[in-house]
This record gives sequence, structure tokens and C-alpha cells, in this order.
Amino acid sequence: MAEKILMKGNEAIGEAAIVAGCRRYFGYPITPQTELTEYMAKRMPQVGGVFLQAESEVAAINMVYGAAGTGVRVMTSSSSPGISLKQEGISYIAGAELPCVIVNIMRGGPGLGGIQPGQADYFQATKGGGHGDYRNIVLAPNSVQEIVDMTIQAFDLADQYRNPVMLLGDGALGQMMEPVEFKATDTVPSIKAWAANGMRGRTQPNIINSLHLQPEKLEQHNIHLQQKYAAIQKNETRWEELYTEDADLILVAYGITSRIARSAMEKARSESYKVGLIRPQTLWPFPAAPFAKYAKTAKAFLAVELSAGQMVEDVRLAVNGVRPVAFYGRTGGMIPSPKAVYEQIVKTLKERGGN
Amino acid sequence: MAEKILMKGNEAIGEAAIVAGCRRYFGYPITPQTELTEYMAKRMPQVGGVFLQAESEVAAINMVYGAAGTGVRVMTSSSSPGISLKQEGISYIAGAELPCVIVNIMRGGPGLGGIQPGQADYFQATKGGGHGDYRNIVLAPNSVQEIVDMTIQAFDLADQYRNPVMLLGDGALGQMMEPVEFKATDTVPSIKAWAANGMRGRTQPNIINSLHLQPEKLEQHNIHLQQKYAAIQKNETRWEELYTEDADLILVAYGITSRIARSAMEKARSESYKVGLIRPQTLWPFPAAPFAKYAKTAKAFLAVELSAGQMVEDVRLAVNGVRPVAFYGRTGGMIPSPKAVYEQIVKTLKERGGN
Amino acid sequence: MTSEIIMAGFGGQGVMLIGQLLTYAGMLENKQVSWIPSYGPEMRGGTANCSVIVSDEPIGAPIVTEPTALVAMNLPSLDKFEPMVQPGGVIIINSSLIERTVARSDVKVYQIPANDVAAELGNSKVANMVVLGALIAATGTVNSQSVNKAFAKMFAQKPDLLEINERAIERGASYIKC
Amino acid sequence: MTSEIIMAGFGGQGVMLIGQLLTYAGMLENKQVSWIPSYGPEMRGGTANCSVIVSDEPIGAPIVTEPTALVAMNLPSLDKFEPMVQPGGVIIINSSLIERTVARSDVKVYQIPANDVAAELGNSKVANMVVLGALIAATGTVNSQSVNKAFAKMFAQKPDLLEINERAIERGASYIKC
Amino acid sequence: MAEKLFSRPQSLKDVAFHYCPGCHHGIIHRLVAEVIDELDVRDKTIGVAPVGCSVLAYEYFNCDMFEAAHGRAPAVATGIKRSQPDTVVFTYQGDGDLAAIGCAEIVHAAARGEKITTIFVNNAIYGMTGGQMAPTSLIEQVTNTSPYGRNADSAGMPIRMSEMLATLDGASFIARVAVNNPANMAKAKAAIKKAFEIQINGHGFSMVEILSTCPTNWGMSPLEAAAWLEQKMIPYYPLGQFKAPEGVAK
Amino acid sequence: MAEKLFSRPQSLKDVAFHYCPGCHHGIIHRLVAEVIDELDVRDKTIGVAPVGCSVLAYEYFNCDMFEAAHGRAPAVATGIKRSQPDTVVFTYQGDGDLAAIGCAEIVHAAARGEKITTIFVNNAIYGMTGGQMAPTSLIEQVTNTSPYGRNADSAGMPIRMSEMLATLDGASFIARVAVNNPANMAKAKAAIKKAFEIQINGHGFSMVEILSTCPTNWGMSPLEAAAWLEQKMIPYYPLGQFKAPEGVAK
Amino acid sequence: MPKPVFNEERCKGCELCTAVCPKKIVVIANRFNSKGYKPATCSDDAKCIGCALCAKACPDVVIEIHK
Amino acid sequence: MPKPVFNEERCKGCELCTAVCPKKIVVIANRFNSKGYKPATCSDDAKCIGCALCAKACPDVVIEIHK
Ligand SMILES: Cc1ncc(C[n+]2csc(CCOP(=O)(O)OP(=O)(O)O)c2C)c(N)n1
Ligand SMILES: Cc1ncc(C[n+]2csc(CCOP(=O)(O)OP(=O)(O)O)c2C)c(N)n1
Ligand code: SF4
Ligand code: SF4
Ligand code: SF4
Ligand code: SF4
Ligand code: SF4
Ligand code: SF4
Ligand SMILES: [Mg+2]
Ligand SMILES: [Mg+2]
Repeated sequence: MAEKILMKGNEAIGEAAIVAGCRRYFGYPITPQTELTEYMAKRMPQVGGVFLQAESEVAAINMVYGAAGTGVRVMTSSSSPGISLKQEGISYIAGAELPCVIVNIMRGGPGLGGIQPGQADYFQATKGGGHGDYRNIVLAPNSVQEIVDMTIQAFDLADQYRNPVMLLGDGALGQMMEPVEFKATDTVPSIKAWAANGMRGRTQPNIINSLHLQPEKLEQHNIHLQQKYAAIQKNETRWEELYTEDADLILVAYGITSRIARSAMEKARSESYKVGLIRPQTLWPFPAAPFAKYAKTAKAFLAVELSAGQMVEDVRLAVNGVRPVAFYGRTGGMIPSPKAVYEQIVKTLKERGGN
Repeated sequence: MAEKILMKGNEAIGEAAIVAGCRRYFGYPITPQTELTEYMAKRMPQVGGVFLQAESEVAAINMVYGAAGTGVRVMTSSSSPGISLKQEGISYIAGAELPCVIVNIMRGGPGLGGIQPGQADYFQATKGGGHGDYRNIVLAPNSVQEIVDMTIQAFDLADQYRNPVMLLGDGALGQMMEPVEFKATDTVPSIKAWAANGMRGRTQPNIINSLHLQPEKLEQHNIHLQQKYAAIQKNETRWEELYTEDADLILVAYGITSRIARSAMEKARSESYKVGLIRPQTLWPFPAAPFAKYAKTAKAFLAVELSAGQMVEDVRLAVNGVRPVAFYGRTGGMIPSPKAVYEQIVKTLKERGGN
Repeated sequence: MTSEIIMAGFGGQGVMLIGQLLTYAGMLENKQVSWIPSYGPEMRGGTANCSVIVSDEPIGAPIVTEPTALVAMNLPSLDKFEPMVQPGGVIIINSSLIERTVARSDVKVYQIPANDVAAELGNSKVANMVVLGALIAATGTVNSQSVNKAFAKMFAQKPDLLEINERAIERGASYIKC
Repeated sequence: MTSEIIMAGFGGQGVMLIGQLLTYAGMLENKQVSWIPSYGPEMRGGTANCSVIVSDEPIGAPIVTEPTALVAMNLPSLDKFEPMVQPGGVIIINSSLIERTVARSDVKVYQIPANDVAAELGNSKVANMVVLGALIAATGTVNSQSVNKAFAKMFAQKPDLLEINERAIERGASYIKC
Repeated sequence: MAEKLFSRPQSLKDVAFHYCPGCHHGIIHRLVAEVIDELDVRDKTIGVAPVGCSVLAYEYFNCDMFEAAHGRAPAVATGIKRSQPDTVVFTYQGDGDLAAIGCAEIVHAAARGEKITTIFVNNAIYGMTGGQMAPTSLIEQVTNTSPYGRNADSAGMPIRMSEMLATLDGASFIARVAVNNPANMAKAKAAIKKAFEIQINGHGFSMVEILSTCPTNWGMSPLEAAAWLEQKMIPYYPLGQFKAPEGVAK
Repeated sequence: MAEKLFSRPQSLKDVAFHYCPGCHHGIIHRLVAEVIDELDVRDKTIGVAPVGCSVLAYEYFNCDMFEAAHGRAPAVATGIKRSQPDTVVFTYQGDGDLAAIGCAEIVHAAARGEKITTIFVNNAIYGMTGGQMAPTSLIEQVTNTSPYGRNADSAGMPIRMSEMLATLDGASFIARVAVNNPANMAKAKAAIKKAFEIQINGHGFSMVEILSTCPTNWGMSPLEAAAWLEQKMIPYYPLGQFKAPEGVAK
Repeated sequence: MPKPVFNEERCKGCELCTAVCPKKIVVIANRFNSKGYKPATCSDDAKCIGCALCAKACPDVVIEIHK
Repeated sequence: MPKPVFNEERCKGCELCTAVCPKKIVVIANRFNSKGYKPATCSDDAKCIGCALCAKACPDVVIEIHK
């Protein structure tokens, strides 16, 4: 077993990427993810990799497009406003089916907003902030160890499905330190026969492209993408549940908020409230299954987010009207205390689940 | 009554903007909305306005930010990939609460995609393709006359709520010609005491800003925004319904697709299928009310889109599990014929409504 | 009544224009009208076509998929759109450029040597007006005065063009009458 | 047992570092640990603080809002965090810089003249280690050997610093014992 | 088969171009392909097509290709070259693509001395979208977005990208050429070859700006367009070499 | 109240700056404010603050202000000036803001001859985000994203923005100054004043690049930083006037 | 004997080749190809000196020069 | 008699003013202001020639020069 080391979330992403075989990083500084950019600046030369500070987020995502198209593992990272700038590029990457990892360590918005933690880019990440019908695989870790594991997994998923994978965290996750272990991975770099890395004896040129001028062809391409997305939904949906079996109220939260929710839940349990927690680990594909299941047993759901209410829509879609779904959110970088969430639990149970 | 003239959708937007008092336009060419940019190049100098071809969509949206902040009516326009590039800027405009009109004449995606009509930017427009919790008011006309009326309305709504308003059309609407009338407007340019247009004797400087470094302040700002959005939902939700009262199946479609759906519905009615249509005219705020109402009487809903299924999520949220919601979509610039939609109607009625 | 018409030809043959004229004329007759081009990659050099609807009812889908009438200015257009025409519909063929006729027997077909007529009239550019004349005569979608009025409006700055265009329309119509 | 500690002071007083050392030490004792800074606009020049949790159970929220112990290296930090400390909790005050003590009677308060002790030890930079020594002695969160081991790991390149830091920790702890 | 004095280069696929009659894009494609053939690097060449009339360049060049987002070809090329340093990477970009939306990307690729070669086709207009003003459109030039002629006061003066980029230390080779007559074509090909050689030899960024026609959107016959290029464009955009590493002949 | 030989300009609000001790941003703010006072245009001046350490400039300048997105101040200023042509519009931008992410916007504002004035604070680093490499960081300069020193081979050579922008016809006035000693400060103020006057007189784009310190992220005391600026920055970034309309003295 | 060989179906009748032939033997034919263009052709093979200027001027790589 | 007047609470002790005074009378005081900085001060008002160099060098506009 590897030794545990104490690491910041942001830096753990970087080291995990290196463990996953990522040797190309293109990024642009922005709080609260800058430590990751800086970590790559330090580490990439040490492992024979490429660190490049791009002139902008737009350039960085297009460098990723170029690198990914040649078949290498590649990553970029930013925070909310910078991720907005990448939306065209992400749509291109999805359209051209290139594997890459994009990290968003979210802060409060909208606009320049603030630099404290936020979760208000959920819609952007999961529904497609860029144009067209495409999906990112969105992973939402809630501890530094899970950051490590999911970062490695992100590269594998990206390669497997030829799809951008977004690691969605918030400023708190990026900044916090916890012990982590880097288990040796059995990652076998997949062979990418489609990569345009120079013909090198191949007889047919490879082309990386998202243009399909004939609507018939573009529709075919979209159908192909939708089939791929369906396969991802089928195979890659992940979540964690705690105390759900007997719960009257099920909390729903991801990332840092899920830990606050867990603390609140434990407090509630200790006072005999039957509270459980579903923590989506993949935000897209969203884990609808457990909601369908527990909508039969729980009396209500309570989504907790650092936003004005985004994931809660997916919860509502999953619960599909069978039970009430309540929402509690803080914005602007404010982080609710476990106590505040506990109070919401009590309140919701009274209002909705109590009958 | 003004004389009717025959106009292309794209050009009608331009003329309507001028009628609404818009004298600043910043844009960048892209198919299939370029006629609008070109129209403004021709017309703005004639009416003493400013036409500026920006160096990019990113620059254009930030010019809009500057112009809007000084209190003038201003517009930009683009199509899907260009709109993706504007996402950071739109989030800033929403955060700084600036009124402006943004036109998206959608094409097929993702990526470079194609140049034929699409409706796959629905999520981006309505859920916030940029970062943070914000909302655009999204208007969806379905005829050239409505393009005119809604463009004018867009400027009024933008001013009234200090919010970006997006006019969301598709390539077909932009390209088609229909007779239009420009009714004299009673638009009274609102007084914008907040505008930063030079102090000119004012004692306190005005500041246009979206930064709030203190999380408490940023949260307050977000609460204020959410209250504003709630007011918009309350006051500005618009839709059209046809034959809904007795309908077994209610079609849901916006923009060009709603006209195809209407033709299909008429064919179905002529064969005694009880089919109705709800056409959202505002996509955000989405008209949930009629769905709640007809979920009691209709047997099923069928959303028709030029996408792989985006608006259908809002339909599902509005129907809230009470009735099945089916979906029929074409992508990539393919446009279904009324006949194809008619076949979907028959199929859906058999499968879902026929119980 | 609802006329749903596709007009198609090479770029440069003026099919977009006659589509707009027909639409305008319909508007002048207080009918519901719509015009929509097919735009796209084939725009450059390739074929061009537009959909026109003239109707007494509000217009649903503006893109015509089952035309009541087709104007084919060149062979690829005829090949592409002939099968879509509704039974009982009208097909106007520019026989100056299209040698074949139509195999279907359930449609009315008119072969108009549009380029030749235009050349006779002394202006090769009015071939499109010739077929437009034929079309309105064959379908009765609008009357020719409306088209002339529409032309006068759309080309208000070029009144000298009016006469030759009127004559081209007449000549086109004459192929239907006889 | 779960220790939830806030450490706060001016930027430059080394509160982030002692927070990390404590966290590291907890990890070496095979406990669950987390450290999180408050970052933000006040970073530059202003005050800095971090949350440390050392626990036998998996850690929920890493941001401490009801600390079981507080280290206050300067007055603004004491002002800000004093009210949040849980009844029965511990407050370590750097009495070299903070003149006042605590009004609450439901907490254990230790006043440590950390800067003075550091000066005595001949290195003004170890004031933070002095309070860390006091903290672990007062709370028993980890033992001092673990902190020393953590220090040795984190500053593997600077072994000469080890001794003075160990002494600073001892001196800090001695204030609790007596 | 008869021996040939002149035939299609191997680096160009045997398919018809979609370009308008007389458009210089086709000539430029051929020259680039000839250079790739002559340097015998097709097997390790990766091209980046732009958004612009040459958006389909990936269907023409017979080597690995990328379609880039509008303006971002230099960033894409950077990502490629940094991942595959032993390849020969070129971008092919129009004036809207390179000088307008992609301005930051080309400046920074040049500043970084990115080891790529840029073929910059300056036709003073946005061809693909149907004839709008480009940053390089001439003063008084009538386009669909400068219907009254480009006005310096509101639209500024046309940008001379070669001169601007030549101020950057990272730019190794910058030249402006044209393909409007046989003599210029020969010089153009020589410049393209130098630019590729400079990349292959490990120098920094190289760019060849090629003045080009757009008969369609200029509203001229191909021969008129070639004459307009000679009479109007070359005087404002002087041909020549603006930057070269020491030891590379003018 | 005693008469004053020197006091805070009216165009600067009476609030404390958040800048680090010894940071030149404060001096530059004061000079700009003094120029606004002297030209008596506060009432019609609109400033655009950047994203960077001076992100809060809107809290300091006592005139109407905009906070722009990172790099986009020139576009925002364009929107403002085109809407309110009788105002005096300036942008205040750092080197990351102007030379990196905002490169296209500044080039095009200059090329269009936009009638705005840009105050460009070049401190060879990203101050606000804690000390990363800027396009203007010097070769071998150690920053958090060039921890082994800036390497020309992978990060390119630092960009001299003034020299580059001076190649554009639309740029009316471009100068580089510093505020590291009283003599340079006087020249800096004179240049800022010229830049504003050129705007007021209806000429095109004007920019003053001001070499500035970042003691915090350079890891130096303010006095050491001022010396480093003199010894390292000025040799690479020569002070002087790179462009001026005819009739404007050097 | 050198001679220009035209891939007529690829020709777009742009006339660029006609302007550069030193022998003025490259001309536009009075017929259409299937794309609707009048293609270029050689009026007198015998006069060709094999300079390939016509081929190089052609944007559509229509012309080969055979030996 | 000119003299420099310091708004001590605004001073950040950066020392830039101390370096420019031709009379070397601007010095750092050995006390802290409430922000924790050691502020600049004038060691000898009488020597001041009112050149304002100290004031101009100050990034925080701490210094006024009174007549
Ligand atoms: C983000 C984005 N903006 C705009 C467009 C539309 N567009 C396509 S090509 C083009 C300009 C083409 O001009 P140029 O680069 O000069 O190439 P040319 O066609 O003249 O060869 C534009 C604006 C686009 N595809 N993507
Ligand atoms: C789109 C976007 N990208 C990145 C950032 C993060 N960011 C804030 S300021 C800054 C750079 C500041 O450097 P500079 O412009 O040189 O100004 P300075 O702080 O040195 O004065 C960056 C990268 C941001 N706010 N927005
Ligand atoms: S539009 Fe212009 S640039 Fe494009 S292919 Fe045609 S002639 Fe060439
Ligand atoms: S970080 Fe640097 S630029 Fe920013 S305020 Fe501090 S010294 Fe000035
Ligand atoms: S090869 Fe030379 S001489 Fe022969 S046809 Fe061509 S241009 Fe004329
Ligand atoms: S140059 Fe080529 S395309 Fe043009 S006419 Fe000659 S052979 Fe035909
Ligand atoms: S005004 Fe001049 S002499 Fe007086 S203290 Fe300041 S610098 Fe010294
Ligand atoms: S320059 Fe200003 S801030 Fe710095 S020490 Fe002098 S008075 Fe204080
Ligand atoms: Mg061009
Ligand atoms: Mg800087």
C-alpha cells in the first residue's frame, strides 16, 4: 500500500493526472484553482511532460483539442468564468469525440462574482453550456482521496468513450488538505487508431473534425452521439447512499455540500430523525435510479446545493412528482453549516414528510 | 395601419430593433444570421446609429456590456458557436444587471456542426450556459411578424428588468420571408439613473459591476437576482395554446417547429384525433401553468424539437409525472415534415394515450 | 386554397427572385404567404431552391415537402423534386435546358422553353419571369397584375425593367393557355 | 473523539503551517484529518485562518463552524472566533500580542506569551510552534512526538530546524502543565 | 502512362475543390502540397484547417488533418506540436480567421516561437459567410458589412499582420507573397518552402501571408480580381520578407 | 485649513487602497487622477477597471466606472465610447489582462483607432492571482508558473506590446514610462496627459505602458523591487514614445 | 512533344490559365461540362513549349503537362 | 514653512518616500499603526523644502505637503 500523504485538493488533481499518464497540461491561472496550474508548472518538467500557460482559457481548450486529437492524455483546468469561455471549445471536443479531462473548481457567480466556493455551474456542466446536443461526463468528488481516484478514472472514461470528462469541484475541495494515497493504476493506455498524429506509414489520413455540412450526416453523427450517451448512462452512473433504506427524508448533495449534509444527517439521526443521503458521484449521467426506488419509501427529498437551485431539477425529474422535493441553497460563496442544514431537515420533515 | 412589407426574419429583427430605439449594434458574421449583421451595417448609418463589426463574438458581447452600461439600447446577434463564446460575457451582463438584447439564430451542432436550422441551444439559453445562477429572458417567435413584435418587446423587458433578453430563433426563421407590419410603438425610453454615462453633474459616480468579494454581499446580490427572476416568472410567462381544452394529446413545440406541429395537428384533427398544441413563447420563464392544468385532462404530451431532447425536460418538470411526456426530435439541421409529426402523434396516442 | 410551391434551379437562374415575387403578389392579394430558401453548402455554384406558400389560411410549416406545384429550371432540380409533387399537382419544366419530360401521369406537366423565349424577348435574364408567368397561369395562385405590381414595388428604382418583365410573364402564361 | 480547531492570526504568523502540522500529525496517528484554509480577498496582508479536524470518525464538513478549540494569534482573530467556540472548548491566546482575555466562563482559556517565548528561544519565527505546543497539550488532539515527526517529514530538507521547533513545542506545552 | 512535366502533387487528394471559379485558395493548396512533397514530410505532417472557405481543407490535403474552431488554429496547432514534437504542423487560415477572431492566438503562437508554420490567406474579405469586411479589407472597399465603403474613422485602418507579427522575437520567418502571376507564384512557393524548412530545422514560428482573390465576393471575374489584387492590395500590403533567422536568404 | 503644496487629487476617492505596501499601482492611480483633474474632465470621464490587482479601481476613481471581464476592457470601452462619444474613456489594465487574454481586444481597439486611452500597467507578473508568469515576464524570471525561470524555448520571449501596437495605423499615441523615481514619474504623468489630450482632441487610440513593481510576488522589498525594475525591466522594455500624431512633441 | 492535358470535368472556366500561356494556345472551349462550366482547352498542342505556366495558374489542378 | 503631513493610518511602511527625500528627513517611525505597519514620519520638519518628492513617491497618498 502506498504511503499516505497530505495534499491540497488542487494539487491532488495534478498528481493524479500524472499517475494516470497525463503528460500534457494547458491552462490559465484563476482563483481558486490556480494551485493546480502551478503544480503542473512544477511537476510536468520533472516527468518529461508539457506544461503550457496558454494566453487565455479559449486558447487552452483549443490546445487541448489539438493535443487530444493526436491521442495523448491531456488536461485543462479553470474556474467558473474561465470555464464559460471554454464552452465553444468543449462543444467542438464533444463534437469531434476527443477524450480529455476538464477541471472546474467552481466559485461564486454570476459575472466576476467572488472567489469563494460555489456550485452554480451545475447546469453548465451537465446540460451543455455550449451549443448543440452533447454531454460531458461530470464527476463530483467529495474528498481529496476521491479527487485522486476520480481524476484517474476521468482519463479512463474519456478514452473509453472518446468524450470530454469534467471534474466538477468547488473552491473548498480545491483548497482543502486531506491524506491521500496514490494506488498504482493498471491503466493501459488505449490504442487510438483514430488519432491524427502523423500518418507514419498509415495509408489513410486521420481527420479530427466536428463539421458535417450535410444535415443527413450531421443527424447521423448526433444519433451516434446519443447512442454513446445512452451507453454511458447505462454503464457509468455512480452514486453513494447512506441510511436510505428506512429514511423518511433523503438529502441529496454532491461535493463539499454532501459532507455538510452528512454531518447534518448524523446529527439528525442522533436525534432519531430518519434521514438518509444520496450523493451523486456522476452528475451526468445523473443517478435517477435510486430516486425512483426511494420515492416509494421516503416521504420527501431535500436537495442541498451551493446554488440557487440547479441539481434539484434533476432530482425532481428523477422523483417525477411521486414525492415532494425541497431545496436549500446558499450562494455567493456562503457555505451552510451542518447546523443550518440540520434545521432545514427538521423544517422539511415538518412541512412535507410529517403527514 | 402601417403597410405590410415582405421581409426576411433576420432583417425583420434588425428593423424592429431600430423601431424599438436601438441605435447600437455590435456583431460578428456567422451563418445563418449574417443577414441581420449586414442589415444593421446598412441601416444604422441611415438612422444615425452605430454599427460595429467586432473582432469576435467575445469582443461583441463585451461591447454590448459597455454600451448597455451607459444606458443605451443595444443588441448583438450570432448563431450557436458564436453564442457559446459569449457565455462569459452574458454572465457578466446578468450579474451587472444590464439590459440588452442577444439574438441566437440557431444552427445544428455540436462543434462546428452545420449551418442548417437547429434548436439544440435550448439548455444553454434557458438554464444558463455561463457560470453562476442567472437567467436570460428567452423569447421564441414563430413567424416573422412575431419576430418583429418580440424584438420590440425584448428591449422593453430588458429595460424593465435590467436583464439580458435572448431572442431564440432557428435558421429557418431567420431565412424565411413573410409579410410584416411595424406598428408604431409607444416605447418610452426608460430613465436609467444607474447608467454610467459620465457624471455630468451627478454627485456620486455610477458603477457597473458584477464583483462582490464579500460572500455575504454576493449572496445578497444573488437573493436580489432570484427575487427579480421570480417576478419575471410571475409577470412575463407567455404561451399560445390551440385546441387544448378537449385534447387527448398535447403537442409542445416552439419556433419553427411549432408551425410544423400545427400543420400536423390540423391533419390529425381532420382525422378526428383530439390533438392540441401548447407553444411556449417565453422559454424562460417556461410556461408551467398550462401543463399543470391540462395534465388533468389530456392523456399525454408530445414535445417536438429540432434537438435530441432539451425543452422536453421542462415539459416533464411542468407535468411532474402526472402524465407521460413523449419526445420526437430531429437534429443536425433535419426538419421534420408535418407528415412525420403526424405519424408521431398517431404513434404516441396509440402507445400512451390509448390506454 | 393553399398553393405550396417549390422553385428550383442553378444559382443565378433567378428562382429565389421569382419565389419572392410570387410571395409578394400573394401578399398584395391579402393572402397568407411565406417564402423560405434552402440555404447551405450547395449555395455556392450549386443548385438553389425556395419554398413558397400562398394560402387563404394561416400558414403552418413554411418548408414545402409535398408541393402542389414545382418549377424546375434545370435537370437536377427536376430529378430531385419531381417525386415529391402531390398527385394532381403542376410541374413547370424549363424545356430550354431540360430535355426529358415527366414520367408520372398523375400531375400536369408544362414544358416552357424559357431561355429561348427570353432570348426572343431580347433579355436572357428574364427566363425566370417566363416560367413564373406559366406557373401562375397554370395554378391560378395569384393573378398576373399582382405579380406586375409586386415587381414594380420590389424594383421601384428600376421602372424601365417593368415592361420586359410584364411581357415575359405574358409569354409564359401564353404557353398554358394554348 | 473529534477535535475541530480554528487557528487564526495575521498573515505571516504561520497559522496555516501549524494547522498543516497538526493535520499531518493526526494522519501519522492514523486518525481522520482535514485542513482547509479560508482564502479570499483578505488574504493579502489581512488575517488568515484555517480549520483543522482530527477525528476517529470519517470527517463530514471540513469547515469548522463550532470549534472545540481556537488558537488566536492576534486580537481580530479572537474577536471574530471567540463566540463560536463550543462550551467546554479550549481557547489558546497569544498573550504577547493580545492584551485582553476571554469573558466567557464556559471555556478553558490559556494565555501563552508566544512571541516572548520565541524571542527567548532565539527565533521569533517559532511563536506559532509555541502555541501549537500549548494547543496539543491542552486538547490532547495528537501527541507531541507526532508533531515532531510531521515536522521532520514536511521539512525533510531542513533538518537543522527540527530542534528549535521541538523546543518551542515543549515550551508551549509547559504552559499548560503548570 | 506518359511521363509528366507537371501533375497533381501527392499531398493533394484527387478530389475536386469546392472553391469558386478562379479562387486562389486552390493555387495555394497546390503550392503547400508541392512543398510537402518536395520536403518529403507528408508522413509526419499534420495540417489544421480553419473556419472559412477553406474549412474543408481536411478533405484536400493528403495528410493527417484537424478542423479547428474559428480563429483557433494556432492554439490547436500548439496542442498538436507540443504533443508530437517530431511532426511538421501547419495551419491554413483566412484573414477573418487569423486577423479578427484569432488575433490573440496567432500573436501568442508567434510570441512563443511555436514551431509551426502558418499559411495566411489574405483575401481582404470574409469569403465563406458571403462577403463581409475583414480586418484586412481596404479603405473604401465595399463589402456587405461596409456597404458604404470601409470607413477608417469607424472601422479603422486595415491591419498589416505580417508587419505586426514581425515585431515579435518568437517569430522566425514572416513573408508576404501573392499568387497572381507566375513570377509571384514562384516566390510564394519558395517562401512556403522556407517556412516549412524553418520549422523542420527547429527554429520558431513561421508564417507566409498570401494575398489572394475572392472573385465571388469582390464581385469580379477571376481575371479582374487578379488585377485588383495587383493594383489595390499589393500597394497597401507590400510583398517581401519581414523576418528571417540569420543565415536565411532574403 | 492650511494651503497645500500637494494633496490628494479630486478624482481619487478618499479611501485607502488595498494594494500591497510599495506597489506602484497606487502611484499610477494618483497620476491618472491628477491628469483628469488638470484637464477638468472628471464630469465626463468613464473608466474601465480590469480583472487584476486593480480590479477594485472602481472604488478609487471618483468618476463613472465599469468593471470589465478579464482582458475585455478595450471592448467594453469601445461600447462605452461608441455610445457616449462626448465622454473621455480610459481603460486601466495589467499585463496579464492586456497582453495575454485581452490581446485581440487591445490590438483591435488600436487598429480601429478607437478614441480611448489605455493605461497599461506592466509589472511582468500576474499579481492578483498570486504571481504567475505574464507574457511580459522576463527570461529566467521565476514565477509560480515558471518555477525554473521563464524559458524562451517553451514559453517564448516576453512581448513588447508598445512596439507591437505601434505598427498599427489606428494607434495615435503609444509611450512607455515608469514611476520608479521622481524624474520618471514626471515623464509618466506627462505621457498620461498627452494620451488623454489626444483622445480629447479626437485623435485615435492612445496608450501609456507603465512599468510597475509587484514587490509581493517578485519576493522583494518595495525598494528592491524598484531597483529590479530599473536594472532588469527597463533594459528589455526601453522607455520612450513609440508613436505620436504629427505635431505632438516627443 | 510537351502538351497540356485537361481534366475537363474539373475545369470551372475561370480563364486564369488562358492569361498566362506565352503561346496563347490555352482558350475556353465553346461547350459545357457537366457542372455547367465552359472548360479550357488547348487550341494547338503543337505550339506548346511545356512551360507549365497554364498548369500552375490553374486553381483547380485541371491541367497536367505531359512530355 | 512647508512641511509634510502624514495620514499615518494609511501608511504601509513601504519606505518608498524615505528614499526620495533630498533632505533625508523622511524616516520610518518605531511604532505600529492599527494596521500593523510602521509608518513613515518626518524627523525634522524644519529642514523640509517642500519639494513634495516624498508625497509623489507614496503609493498610498499618505503625505500632503502643507505650506
Ligand atoms: C465562432 C464563429 N464565429 C463566426 C463563424 C462564421 N464564420 C465562418 S468563416 C468566417 C470568416 C471567413 O473569413 P476568412 O477567415 O477571411 O476566410 P475566407 O472565407 O475569406 O477564406 C466566419 C465569420 C464561425 N463559424 N464561428
Ligand atoms: C476569464 C478569467 N480568467 C482568469 C481570471 C483570473 N485572473 C484574475 S486577475 C488575473 C491576472 C492578473 O494579472 P495582471 O493583468 O498582470 O494584473 P496585476 O494583478 O498584475 O495588476 C487572472 C489570470 C479571471 N478572473 N477571469
Ligand atoms: S467565396 Fe471567395 S474565397 Fe471563398 S471560395 Fe469563393 S472566391 Fe474563394
Ligand atoms: S500583488 Fe503585486 S501588483 Fe498586486 S497589489 Fe500586491 S504588489 Fe501590487
Ligand atoms: S505549358 Fe506553357 S505553352 Fe504549353 S499550353 Fe501551358 S502555358 Fe501554354
Ligand atoms: S485555370 Fe483551370 S479551372 Fe480555370 S479555366 Fe483554366 S483549366 Fe479551367
Ligand atoms: S517635501 Fe521634499 S524635503 Fe520635504 S519631506 Fe518631502 S521629500 Fe523631504
Ligand atoms: S511611501 Fe507612503 S506608504 Fe510608503 S512608507 Fe512612505 S508614507 Fe508610508
Ligand atoms: Mg478572407
Ligand atoms: Mg501584472
